[in-house]
Amino acid sequence: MAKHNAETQAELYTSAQKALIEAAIFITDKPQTLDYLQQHFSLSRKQLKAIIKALQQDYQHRGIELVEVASGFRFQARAQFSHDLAVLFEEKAPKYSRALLETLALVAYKQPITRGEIEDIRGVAVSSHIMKTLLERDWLKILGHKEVPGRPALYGTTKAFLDYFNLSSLEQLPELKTLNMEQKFSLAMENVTDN
Amino acid sequence: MAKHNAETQAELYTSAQKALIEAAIFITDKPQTLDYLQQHFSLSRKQLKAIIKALQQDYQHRGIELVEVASGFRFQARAQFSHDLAVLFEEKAPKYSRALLETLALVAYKQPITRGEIEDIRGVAVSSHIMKTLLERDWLKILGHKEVPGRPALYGTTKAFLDYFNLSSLEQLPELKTLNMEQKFSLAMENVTDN
Amino acid sequence: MTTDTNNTMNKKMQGEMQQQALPFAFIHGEGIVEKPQDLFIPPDALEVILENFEGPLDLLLYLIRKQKLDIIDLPIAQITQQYMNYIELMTDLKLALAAEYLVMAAILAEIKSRLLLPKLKTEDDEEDPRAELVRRLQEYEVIKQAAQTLDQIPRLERDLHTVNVLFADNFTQTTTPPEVDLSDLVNALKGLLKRCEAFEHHHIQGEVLSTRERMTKVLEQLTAASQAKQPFVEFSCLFDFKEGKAGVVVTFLAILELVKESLIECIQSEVLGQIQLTLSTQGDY
Repeated sequence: MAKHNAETQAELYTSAQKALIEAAIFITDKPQTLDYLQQHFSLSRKQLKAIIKALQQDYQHRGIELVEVASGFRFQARAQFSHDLAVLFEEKAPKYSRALLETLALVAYKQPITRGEIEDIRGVAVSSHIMKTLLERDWLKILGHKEVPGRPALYGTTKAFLDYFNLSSLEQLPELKTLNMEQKFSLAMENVTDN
Repeated sequence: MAKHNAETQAELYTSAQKALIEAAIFITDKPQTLDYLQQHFSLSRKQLKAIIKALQQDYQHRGIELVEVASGFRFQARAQFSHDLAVLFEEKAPKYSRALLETLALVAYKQPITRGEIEDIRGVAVSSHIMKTLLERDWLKILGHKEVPGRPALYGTTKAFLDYFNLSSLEQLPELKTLNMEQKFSLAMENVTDN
Repeated sequence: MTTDTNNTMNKKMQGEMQQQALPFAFIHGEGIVEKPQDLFIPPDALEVILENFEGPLDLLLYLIRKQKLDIIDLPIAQITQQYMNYIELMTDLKLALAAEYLVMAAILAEIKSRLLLPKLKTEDDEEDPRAELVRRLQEYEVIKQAAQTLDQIPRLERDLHTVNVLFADNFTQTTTPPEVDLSDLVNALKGLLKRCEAFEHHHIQGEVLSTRERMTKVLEQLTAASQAKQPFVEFSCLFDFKEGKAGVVVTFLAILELVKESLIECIQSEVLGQIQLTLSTQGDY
């Protein structure tokens, strides 16, 4: 570690405090928020942020890394090892159908959205099974109800969804290929009778 | 890392191999044996041992450590942090029973008071568990012993009790008069002293 | 379109395959019954492919992309023709055909027929009949791609693994004590005093009466014994154990009261011996 780093550190926190926060993030199953850590350990926001930053640097060249996802900070194995590490897992990671992924993508990008609106865009009915799976995985939640006849549920994505996809916010989702709605329909009348 | 260490390392394994083994031990939920690691990653016993040793050194001054337990190697939080980390895993105790609250109220208003006197007013025995809970929470303390046969303990409330309820003194307890309980209370107490 | 039309079409497709009949009469007179000719995939493999379509929009997109056509210049006649071929094939293969596919067939046929009609108005703002379908296809394609991208993002279980670090052996779980409000304490006291009141009330009335009553009963027993020339009654004979603890206490209190009032006497002739009770004889003993 660079020398100047050690110097600034000395003013902000002790190495014991840093080690404690490190251990705290490591042993918890779920990502830890700064709020939560601040609440349980007598450290200032500034100290915590400095510790997190230092830890991220410490693990820069290791097999695991400290990342921030939607619900906080967590350690995870580097993605580059995922292929090699797959041998350790007997069970294959679940695969998701196109129907499920399209439904999930629609909610992620167009939330709040009703099931009817999803069906309109996809052009097919959304099976109850898919909605159930998405709700049970805690990737979707019902945000409220649309004030139209039938009061259909409005769906949105959860923090668990972002955590699962390693995102810290919805803004981190890959940009949608924008619909060029201004594009003129150069619909030259084709010779229909030709066919 | 010491220089001579880096030199021996160079002969035995690459930093990528070390990072992979590190990640492998981190992500599995059970301790990893050398056999198991050897079987899944193309490394020799000698290489693995050298990697483990290097990792143990890397984590020597961190919040977690790589230890060998009966079934293999695993990372665990340092024992010195167990106490501090416990705050993250605290369980909420169930709500206090009516019996406990009544006992506490009696001590608060009528201290010093013996357990026998509490039992006389309440009409039922006070379980040892209740007294233990209140003493452990540091809300009650033994003030002395009543000079009657058996020398029963005289209980009173503590400063911690006052602090918890945000009172500066016992006089700040809600007045019985304003609660219309004065008469009933003295009646109940008379009965006790009569016995 | 309903499953009824689906069945009708199914039947017709099977029965009149070779006839130049009217199986598609219900879609604006468009009768396409010839085998698909411009399919790029052998029919055997088709079944697998078809099952992978996520609905009519997906199928249309596939047809458009397959021929490197632009959605914007949607050649409706060509696409309709191909779409119908696929629908027919799906029916032939007895794939469960979702109603949405038939709805789309109707939409395509309608657009086609509108395009066929001579343009009566030449106003510029008249919308192309294909516009709505093109918009839907574009919208769907965006989502289809978004879903594919989403599937490629590194995710837990498949690409990312969180760490498992345990506590050292000396870890012990702690519990947070419950919270208590001062009002909880006051309420507990109120409840207690209310109960006390009820209890005391009952206690005083019941106890006094029953002790008096018992005193009379004990005296009666002793008098009866005395009249039967048995001046002494054994202490234990006065108790009825069926009455339980309370009864024993009341009887004992009654005896004490009687002794105190010098109405009876207790005699114990030897240490640890039986206690005998007798009516007081005012020193006449």
